[in-house]
Amino acid sequence: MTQTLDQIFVLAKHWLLGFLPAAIQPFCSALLSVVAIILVFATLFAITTWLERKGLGRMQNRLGPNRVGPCGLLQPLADGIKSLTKEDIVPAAADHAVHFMAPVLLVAASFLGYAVLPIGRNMVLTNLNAGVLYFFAVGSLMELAVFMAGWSSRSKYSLLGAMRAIAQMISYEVPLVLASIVVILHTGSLSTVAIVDRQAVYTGIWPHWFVFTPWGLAGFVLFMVAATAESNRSPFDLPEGESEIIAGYYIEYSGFKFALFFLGEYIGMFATSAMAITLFLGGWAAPFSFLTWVPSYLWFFAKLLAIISAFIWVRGTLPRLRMDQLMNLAWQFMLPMTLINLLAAGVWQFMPAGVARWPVCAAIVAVPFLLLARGLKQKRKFQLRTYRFSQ
Amino acid sequence: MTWIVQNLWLVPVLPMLAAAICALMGYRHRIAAASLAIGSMAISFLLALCAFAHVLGSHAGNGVQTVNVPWFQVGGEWLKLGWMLDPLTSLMLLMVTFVGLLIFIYSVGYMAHDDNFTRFFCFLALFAGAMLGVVIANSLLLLFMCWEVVGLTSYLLIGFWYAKPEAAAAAKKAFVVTKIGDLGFLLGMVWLYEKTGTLLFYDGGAGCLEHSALAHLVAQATILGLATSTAIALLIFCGAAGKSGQVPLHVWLPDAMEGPTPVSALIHAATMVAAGVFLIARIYPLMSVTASGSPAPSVALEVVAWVGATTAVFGALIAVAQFDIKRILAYSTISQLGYMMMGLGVGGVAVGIFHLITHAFFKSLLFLGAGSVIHGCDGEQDIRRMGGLSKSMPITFAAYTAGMLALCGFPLFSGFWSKDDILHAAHSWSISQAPFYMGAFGALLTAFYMTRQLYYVFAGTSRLAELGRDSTHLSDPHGAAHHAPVHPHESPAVMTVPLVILAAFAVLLGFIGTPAWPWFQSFIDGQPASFSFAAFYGFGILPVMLSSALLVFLGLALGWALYGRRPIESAASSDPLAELQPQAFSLLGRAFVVDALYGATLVRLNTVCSRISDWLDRWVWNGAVQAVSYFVLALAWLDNFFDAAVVNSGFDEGCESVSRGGQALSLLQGGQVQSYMRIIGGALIVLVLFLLWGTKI
Amino acid sequence: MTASFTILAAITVAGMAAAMGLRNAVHCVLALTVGFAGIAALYLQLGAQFVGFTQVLVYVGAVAILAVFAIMMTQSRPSATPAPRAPLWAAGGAVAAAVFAVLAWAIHSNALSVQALPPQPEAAPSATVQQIGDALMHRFVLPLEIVGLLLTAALIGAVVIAMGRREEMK
Amino acid sequence: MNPLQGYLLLSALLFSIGLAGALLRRNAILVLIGIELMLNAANLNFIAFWRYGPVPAALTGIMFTIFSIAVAAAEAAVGLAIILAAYRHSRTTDLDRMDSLKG
Repeated sequence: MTQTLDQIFVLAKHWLLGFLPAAIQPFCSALLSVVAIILVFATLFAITTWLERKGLGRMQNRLGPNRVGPCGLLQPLADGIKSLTKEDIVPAAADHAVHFMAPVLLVAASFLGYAVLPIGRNMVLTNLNAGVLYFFAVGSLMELAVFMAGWSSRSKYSLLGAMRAIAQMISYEVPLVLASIVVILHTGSLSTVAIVDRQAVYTGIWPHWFVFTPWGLAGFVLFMVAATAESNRSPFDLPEGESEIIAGYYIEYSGFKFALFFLGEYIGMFATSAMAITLFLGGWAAPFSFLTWVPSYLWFFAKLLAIISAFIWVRGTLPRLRMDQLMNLAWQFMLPMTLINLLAAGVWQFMPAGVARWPVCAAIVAVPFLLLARGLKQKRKFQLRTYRFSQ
Repeated sequence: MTWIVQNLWLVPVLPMLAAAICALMGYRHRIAAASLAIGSMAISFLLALCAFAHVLGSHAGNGVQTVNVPWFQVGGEWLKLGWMLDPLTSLMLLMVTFVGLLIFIYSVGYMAHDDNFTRFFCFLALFAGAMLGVVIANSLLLLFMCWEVVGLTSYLLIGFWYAKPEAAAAAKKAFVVTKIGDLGFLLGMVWLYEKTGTLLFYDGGAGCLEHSALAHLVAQATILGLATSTAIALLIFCGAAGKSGQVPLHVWLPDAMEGPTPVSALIHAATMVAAGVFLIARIYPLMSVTASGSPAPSVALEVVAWVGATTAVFGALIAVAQFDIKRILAYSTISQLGYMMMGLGVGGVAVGIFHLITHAFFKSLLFLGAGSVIHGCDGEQDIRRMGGLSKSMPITFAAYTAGMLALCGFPLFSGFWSKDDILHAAHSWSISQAPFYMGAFGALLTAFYMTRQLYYVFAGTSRLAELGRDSTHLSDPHGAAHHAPVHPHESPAVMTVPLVILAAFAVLLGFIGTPAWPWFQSFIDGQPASFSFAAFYGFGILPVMLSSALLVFLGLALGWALYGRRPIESAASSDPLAELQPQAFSLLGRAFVVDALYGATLVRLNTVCSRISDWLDRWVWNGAVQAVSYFVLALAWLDNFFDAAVVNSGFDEGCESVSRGGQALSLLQGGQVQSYMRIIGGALIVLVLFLLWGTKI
Repeated sequence: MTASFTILAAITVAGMAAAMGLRNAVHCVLALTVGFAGIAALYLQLGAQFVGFTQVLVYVGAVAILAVFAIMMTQSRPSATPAPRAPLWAAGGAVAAAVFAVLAWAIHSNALSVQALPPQPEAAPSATVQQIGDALMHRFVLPLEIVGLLLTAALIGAVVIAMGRREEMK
Repeated sequence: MNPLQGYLLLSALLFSIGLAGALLRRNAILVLIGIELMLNAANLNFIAFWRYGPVPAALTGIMFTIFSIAVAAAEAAVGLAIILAAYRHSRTTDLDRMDSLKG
């Protein structure tokens, strides 16, 4: 019974495919999966916008949306209708073709990553041999889309926003990839399915999630920080900082294209969060062995929602960074820490299994962290800030 | 092969590594540099102890243990390097690391105010590493390489205060003079390689110090009827003489005292100058080999003995009339090195090396004591201006006295036993008795000049404040800044503790090699030692011992009579000896005018030669050249006519066409990248076509 | 000569031709990404998955972005560049065309290599990430180290060159 | 036509396009891009030879391409940095105007 429940979507797909001629079955199978993924995550996007506005409102001592539908639940629908019916304004000087392609490419690129994310047991679009590499390769397409949006608008604000966004994304891509390499080092595979399978085993009732190892914990934290920056979310949301450059690279967009940018950003965020889950939090694996009867996809989405809530929480809590602080964090803190974490993972690999490697690896991660944090703090000099380029 | 033999290379490499790290460190990391150097030295010392224990354990059996590694290939031959462990090596390792360690520690105090502290320790550590390399080398080539590094560090350290012109000049002099000797060394080495095809000392029967090679060498004769082995040995001895300051090449050693005092102690008393002696001991089989059946000592050893004896007396004589505290010790060192050479020449390895070891301890003690005195007197080096220091520097005084007595050969002190060993060997030498008498005379002189120095420095009242101190005389920069009256003070513990340790050794070390218990000698020779008082009554031992003791007492008494009975009143008053024999004293004071002699002979000869060349050049060759030139000039007139009329016009035409061609070609070099690329593309087309066409054929 | 190959080749050639032919430099780079992606797709079609994704990551994600940055930083004011002189233009074009002609002829005429080939394998030979990693760590470890060194040197060199002198930054 | 020949032809075409770009464009950045294109064409050749070559198990073609990509990335970074430096000096990226060694 639990087996069937767990595999219900897979079985349904196979049942549906049975009606089709064998020649087009593989194509239709992929098409079905793609449609399902797009629908599910678009819905999740709608829910998340509601959740975010509601949650932020409560944190800021407001009510949040509460007019459309019960508890404002239909607010995303209303927003969607609004943006669809608005006039699509394109600046006269804009490069029309590129201006049009940018949001499309962004959304497409952000959806591409889901091809290798295992949403549940046996529920993955393709099990690529180099899955993690594929994910990051596709992620780099988003930078191009951002640039296209910023450049084609022919507006200073959007160009500045795009430059900021690209600089930030490139800078944080390095720690993002390096933080995930520890997992690859441990599993010896770039396949996401293999990575999740390695974590879906239990000692007693406890799972073998990588986040429960010293290097895994550090890797997870680093990955999440880098992911926050990668998806341009607060406190790293300089590219679209309202108080400085209004909305960054998509300032010149309106109506449905604007909504597409929003969608793309959120979908990208979900994808990175899902990658974090896959790499560190055991993917669809249940947190305790006695809970394995709960269908695997439910666990996946529970974890995803938890991470999204954490994102919202962080956004409501932390102030925005300055550009130089942002860059310094990436190159002076994140990069060395990821490298040290890599070292810790290597040591973990080569030490004999046992209790001894726990404190050793923990020390390898924790001691440099303390030293580095102290050093960076001490280096800070408080003085009149000079603006090198603007004067 | 045990662990220590396999890893003996660590002993020299560790200090070298420390030197490399020090060289990369900034000037401000003083503590790190010092602790690195001292730490590496301490580890080397421990390793040397291990090596010593290992040799001690495997005493009776295999004498020499070697590890050889191929270095690179020349033609069909592998050039090999390697290291070895035998009693001689182990003892030298122990001595160098131990004395070095103490001197390193001492330097921390002595150089505390110097700006280039880090550089100093870098050089010191490099020196120690190279010296240890010399000691463990099992290949003449490796030994030579380390030898040269030792020479380099000596140069660097003598010229450590290179801002002083004297120091820079002294460094240059030391370098050049030792290189003269090294040239001989190199020639000998090349010759040896040519003859034997190997430079390894011991290589399981194939080494150049082993029987087959030596028999081969001794069988061949060269010019003057010398055996090849003798000629090579003498050439190598040139290098040893240069490094150890033997008579014709000794001039650099006194000047080398311009370096910091720990350097003088480490390099120019204890270790580096002993390297020459060590070298002779190392190649002793080559030095001593004779045609089979002939009982007489080899010619090479005879030369060594005579040079040594001459140097021993020579140095001691000069030392009598010096006023610089370090120069006295320097000449004393020359004299003692002469003793060592003489010991090697007349007695053998054990005799020379025993004196080397004891000398290393008491001479470094004396130098460090002198350094402590100089430090205490704020850079003063002239013994006429010292005096009365026994009260203000009691520890230094006690240690210095112990060293001085050991140097003099006062009975039961270490120097006594080792010097006595040499005298005894000289006494029973088969060629001549003269070295024995020269050695005995040297012993008398040694006791005399050391007494003189002791009285000048420590007895009486302080004369430091008397004369206006001329800053040009200052050799140490410690006190250069202030001219306030100086109060002599005792040095810090980091300097006195090494002194005390060395003093203990200076007193006691001799007991490992007394005639009654010749442990040292038998250890070097690889035989078990036995203890018997009866040995004292052996052939000629007791008379020699008694007579040398008598001579020492005589020397001490003479010194006391001249300098101790009547305290020296002022720094300006002249030396009592100078009053007795003013001419002889001034001759000695100018060091037998060897430097001047070199100036008068070699340099003058050079000048005369160049004068003659100049005259020849000016009148003979020039006249001939002028005559030829007039002839050529005449030809040139003719040629010019031909040239201008016939060749030029044609050539001009040619030039212009070349120029036009160049202008046309320069269009290709327009600085336009893309035009270059077009040409490359064209070339690619041609290449592909060529390849296709080529395959078709 | 399958349909997928034809389509991918057409896309790639179109992208590359556009990249080299368009007037606006930014459009050029955008077209270039299409070409790069096409080449990556060709790699995938040939069974070289790892190389294909690396191609996307490096060329689309890094080189193209870098080029775009460089264009943005060097075109602060639109400069009216006159078209190149016609003879030179023609010469360059002729060289390129001749190179293609010669290469194509070489590929066609050189029957030797085609005969020497083994019968065409139906499935692509396997080149999993594991195999590539093993090869990199064993047989090709020295080149790997050298490339690492080269990348480090290039990183430092690029930073130093692009940073310029201090005075200029003020 | 042999599939290998198809890839080789495509690669030759791409190479020629890159060469044409490098020869004809006057913007230094685009010239650099043309050179990158030629490198890519060569890479495609390697992969094709690996796929259809006699010993695909040796992975030589793949390795060559991986190293080539790494080197090309380094080349692009340094090349663009040099172009930036040259631009800062001469205020132009026009290759025709960057023809003097002096100044």
